[in-house]
Amino acid sequence: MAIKRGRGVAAINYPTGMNLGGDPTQALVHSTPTGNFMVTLSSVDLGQGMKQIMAQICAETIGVPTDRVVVDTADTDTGPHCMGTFASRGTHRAGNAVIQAAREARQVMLEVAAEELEVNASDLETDGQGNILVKGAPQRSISIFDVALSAHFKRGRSISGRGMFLIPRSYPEKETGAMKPSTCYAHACTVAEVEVDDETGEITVLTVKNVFEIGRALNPKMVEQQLVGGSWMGISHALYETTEPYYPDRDHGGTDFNQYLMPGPGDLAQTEIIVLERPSADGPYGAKGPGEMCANPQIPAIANAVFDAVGVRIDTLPITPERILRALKAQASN
Amino acid sequence: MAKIPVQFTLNGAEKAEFIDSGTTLLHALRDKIGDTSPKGGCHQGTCGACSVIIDGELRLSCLTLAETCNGAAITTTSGLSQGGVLHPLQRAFLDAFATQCGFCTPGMIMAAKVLLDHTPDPSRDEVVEALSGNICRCTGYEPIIQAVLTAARSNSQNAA
Amino acid sequence: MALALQTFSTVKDANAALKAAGTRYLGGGTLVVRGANEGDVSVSSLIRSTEPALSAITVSGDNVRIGASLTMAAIAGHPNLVALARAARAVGGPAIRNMATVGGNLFAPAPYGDFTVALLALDAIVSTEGGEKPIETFLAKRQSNHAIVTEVGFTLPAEGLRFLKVSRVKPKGVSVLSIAAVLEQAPDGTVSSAHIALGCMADRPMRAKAAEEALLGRKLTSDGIAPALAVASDGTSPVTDPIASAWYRNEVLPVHLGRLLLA
Amino acid sequence: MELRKSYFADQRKDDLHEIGQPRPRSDSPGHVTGKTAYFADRNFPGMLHLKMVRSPYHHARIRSIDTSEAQMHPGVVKILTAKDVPHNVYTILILIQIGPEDETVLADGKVRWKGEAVVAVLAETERAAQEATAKVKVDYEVLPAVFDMEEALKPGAPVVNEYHGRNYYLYDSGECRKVRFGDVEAGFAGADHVLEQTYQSSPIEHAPTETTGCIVAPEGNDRFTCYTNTQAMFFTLDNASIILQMPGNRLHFVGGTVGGGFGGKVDVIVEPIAILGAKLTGRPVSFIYSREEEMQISSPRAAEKVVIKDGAMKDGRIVARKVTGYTDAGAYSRHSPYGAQKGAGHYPGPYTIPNVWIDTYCVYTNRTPSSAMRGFGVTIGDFALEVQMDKLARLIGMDPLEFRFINAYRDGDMKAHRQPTEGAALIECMQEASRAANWPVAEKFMAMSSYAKGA
Repeated sequence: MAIKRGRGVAAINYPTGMNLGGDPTQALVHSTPTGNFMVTLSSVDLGQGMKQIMAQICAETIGVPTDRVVVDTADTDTGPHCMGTFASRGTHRAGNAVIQAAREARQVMLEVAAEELEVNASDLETDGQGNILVKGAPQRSISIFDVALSAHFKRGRSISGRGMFLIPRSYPEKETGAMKPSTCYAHACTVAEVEVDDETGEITVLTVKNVFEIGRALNPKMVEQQLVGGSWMGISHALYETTEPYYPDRDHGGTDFNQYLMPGPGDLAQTEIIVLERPSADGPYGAKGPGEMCANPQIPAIANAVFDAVGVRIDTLPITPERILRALKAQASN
Repeated sequence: MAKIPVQFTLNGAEKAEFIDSGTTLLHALRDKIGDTSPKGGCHQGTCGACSVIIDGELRLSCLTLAETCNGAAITTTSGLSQGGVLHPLQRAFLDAFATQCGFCTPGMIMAAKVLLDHTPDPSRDEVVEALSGNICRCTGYEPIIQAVLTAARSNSQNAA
Repeated sequence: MALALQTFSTVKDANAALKAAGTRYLGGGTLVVRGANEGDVSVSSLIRSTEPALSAITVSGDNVRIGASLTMAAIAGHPNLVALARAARAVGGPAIRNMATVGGNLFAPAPYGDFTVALLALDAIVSTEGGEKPIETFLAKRQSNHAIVTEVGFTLPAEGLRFLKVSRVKPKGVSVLSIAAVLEQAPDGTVSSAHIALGCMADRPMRAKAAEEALLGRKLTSDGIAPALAVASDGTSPVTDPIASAWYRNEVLPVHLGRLLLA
Repeated sequence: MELRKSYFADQRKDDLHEIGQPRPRSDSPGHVTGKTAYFADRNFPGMLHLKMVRSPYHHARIRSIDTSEAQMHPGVVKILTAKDVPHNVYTILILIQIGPEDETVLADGKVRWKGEAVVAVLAETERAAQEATAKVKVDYEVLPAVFDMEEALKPGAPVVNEYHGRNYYLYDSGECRKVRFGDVEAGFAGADHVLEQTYQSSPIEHAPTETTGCIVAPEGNDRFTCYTNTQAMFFTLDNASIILQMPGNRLHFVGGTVGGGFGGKVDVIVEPIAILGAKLTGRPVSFIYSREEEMQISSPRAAEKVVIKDGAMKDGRIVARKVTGYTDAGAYSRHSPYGAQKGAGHYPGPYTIPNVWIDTYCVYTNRTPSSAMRGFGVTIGDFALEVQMDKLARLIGMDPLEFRFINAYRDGDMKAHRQPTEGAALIECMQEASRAANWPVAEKFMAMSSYAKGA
């Protein structure tokens, strides 16, 4: 028996947002009488943390701490339209809509504050802690709490804003395929190291080192969640997953989590994540969509590592022990 | 068909319900008693989302008939925090960012609790084994493993 | 008909109830309740018995009798059953092991039934109200068995039970295959007795008779076991399922058997 | 995780208050206490359970459907067949003008994949619904089925879907989405090495821990509230409105807290029929996929076949790349025509190649319709591209990582689909990977930048 080791690399890019655009998302932002802010959307949180990220984007734009923002989403009676949570579009599209809505609300907030402080709105700034200050004279300030009260009960102003973000739809040119699939791309490069048992074809992924360029890590811990989970799913796709193990033969499809194979907690590769940030020109605070691309580069990196280890190419996914063993036997008989 | 009575304690409180014979504990908890913390992810015993603790043992409520639990002491994740204070495991899951969609979380916490109840200072391998019946599709498991190890450490520090 | 559970204090009464159409015995629920949840409407009445003997473990000397209601967790944690702990722990995750029973495992279709593979290597005796049967005979006709299995009995192996489960997912995955072996060696190290049982190499656990014979008189060295490995797949008809194909199971059986024997 | 702030620091403001901060997630306390409410954590008095009678055949004509015995089964409240669905033939991308309508909500006259929904049974309990589904009698005439994309594209293959009339999707550009850039044949002719390879995948399931489903409650005023785990609220609402021929203002969708999606909850499958059930019975209806349904009935990621032919020079430059991609849509379109053409926009990958030819096909076979999944239209293509890159590097005799630097796109480079590259960062990712993995490359590659040459 021999355990053989190999490593492989892959580099990829991934578009942010629905292919060819044409996928609008709206947001509404308003303040409560005490200066908390409501973001109203119809975007869906699948577990990636859309609600939290929208709160942080709104908070940054208005100039308040995140815990003063509440996100109310996915009730079609109250939330304005969103195309949906898919295609790495949630943060990018909804984030831009929230920024636009929050900017409009912020402008009203500053106007009310300006009236209270008897200065021009353009001379005001927020401190991020819930206060509005006169630029260069921070001792002249008013809390957003007081501004909201004033707006509601004294000045009759609605501190609110509307946001809409749409990348106009691109139609591919029939003959040349000229088109604009996306406005920004995330990037990745992964190096994977594997061990292959040349008697059984069993593969162990020892390490994956992932470098991801994602525009901007809006919340680094939440980005890490997605990238770590995505890297796991990439490994899973490479080696385990299919609903039709004998494709195109339709038989023997798994119907449960015992038969549908994914790496268990005892199969985890040592995973390293490095993040680069090249802000995208049209991303909210430069963000791109990291959620999908992070699961892609591990697959070819592992395929290449398997070749490096045992000298056989598995060009069919998933790279199962059976496929490796068959290839090794074919190699031996040649 | 006539309903049959079942009686057990749930998170320390007496519960008595009339149910249809053959009702799973998962359905009884969720639909009759209103504790929706155990989740139905498969109803096959392959995902662990419905895990509860019955008389100190980890069980799958989707494969357990409620009427076999008469007189039992049942614990679910909804009963872990006391007076608004999170259980160390819940705290650790939060701090480790070990939840994404959250659907597997209550079952994971049940599995981890049984482990720590019996093995206060587990090795990584013991944590992995304890969580092995619970599927997570979002996190890649590592943050969950780290959360359980952290909770164990904080427990032992509190005890010391 | 809605599903209903009937509980009897004696095996005798439960057996009587099982004669009715649409009934099935409820052990740990991992097979039967799952079936009901998944829409198997052929069963409308679940029967169980709370007779204490079903949950008893008796160890006298090397002789062991295990009640059919004993769970995998109970066996894995029993101080006198250390030899079986590895096989019991091979079943499911922690929650499943707290539920799955010895009796139920006897009926688990491939790729399940790893514990039964161990019982087969041990040449266990399976008891029902009607009497006792060698496990091999019992397994051959298990689908027509309608009497409640009450206990299994076997002799603890002097030189231990070798057990190996190969799965794609760790630490809890269903079997590509499993192997259990009970060997006795003469003072010179040659094999004097061999019982080898295989899981997933047919629709139910089976004995590797040709490999057993080929091991007799041989030493547990690479050369010594080579003839046994060469015939390891004789008589197998492995399942093809989402975990692995029959081809793969047959190809790697000798590899894993070799590793188990040399371990 | 490490943030490497040294890259692109000139393009970034790092002095923000909330952005870039690892704030705790507002939803996590609900998750760890089991208090987060998912759609199924609601229970309505009198709720009915919907179970589907599904096709046991891959391809068959339906001669007749007899629901009389099932109708009589205790606990059954309503049985729905194709004739009960107001607009039974639909396609979800019709909302963005991608037709034709090619799928039935409930099978009408024919089934095209094993597992296709034929009859919906609504009953007081799940068990009663399960028992009644077993009593629905469907008489099928089994038809020849086709599973292999190559076979499906051959003349004389069984036609999977009559609404297309052929086993591929017809784009405005013809049988495939095309990209033509430069002269690919001239590129091959002048290349030192030419390599053509084929890559293949099989369907992959999203496998979220929470299965697809919804609960619909009549509001009592001819409006219906649909608690759902869809990934797209209005997309689902608007499609349901079309299928049910019901004005959108009668529909109220509530969701947004989902137990994992990964692209698997963008089909509009459970909501319309459950709303119809609620409308026709006046009672709340629950339709939640079993795990088996989630694994084998819900759309998977499509199987793909990718053929890549490359021409490369001894110095490592790729001078021509031809990609032919096939997406196995299964029996119906759902999102697949869009996914196949997303591939056309993605190839030839993040590399600058002067001569490119791309054809991507969306092919119909008699299997579970595929749809979107994390990495839609790209994941399998990236596998193919990046294994091909490894093979090319070895063929030329170059280090695989250095080979990628030579071809990596940079700002301003023209892509095959005729968009100038903006915001590239592939080079920097590879530089960092070289360091992190201790995979050294020549100094000139470590000195490269994604910024436009001369900028």
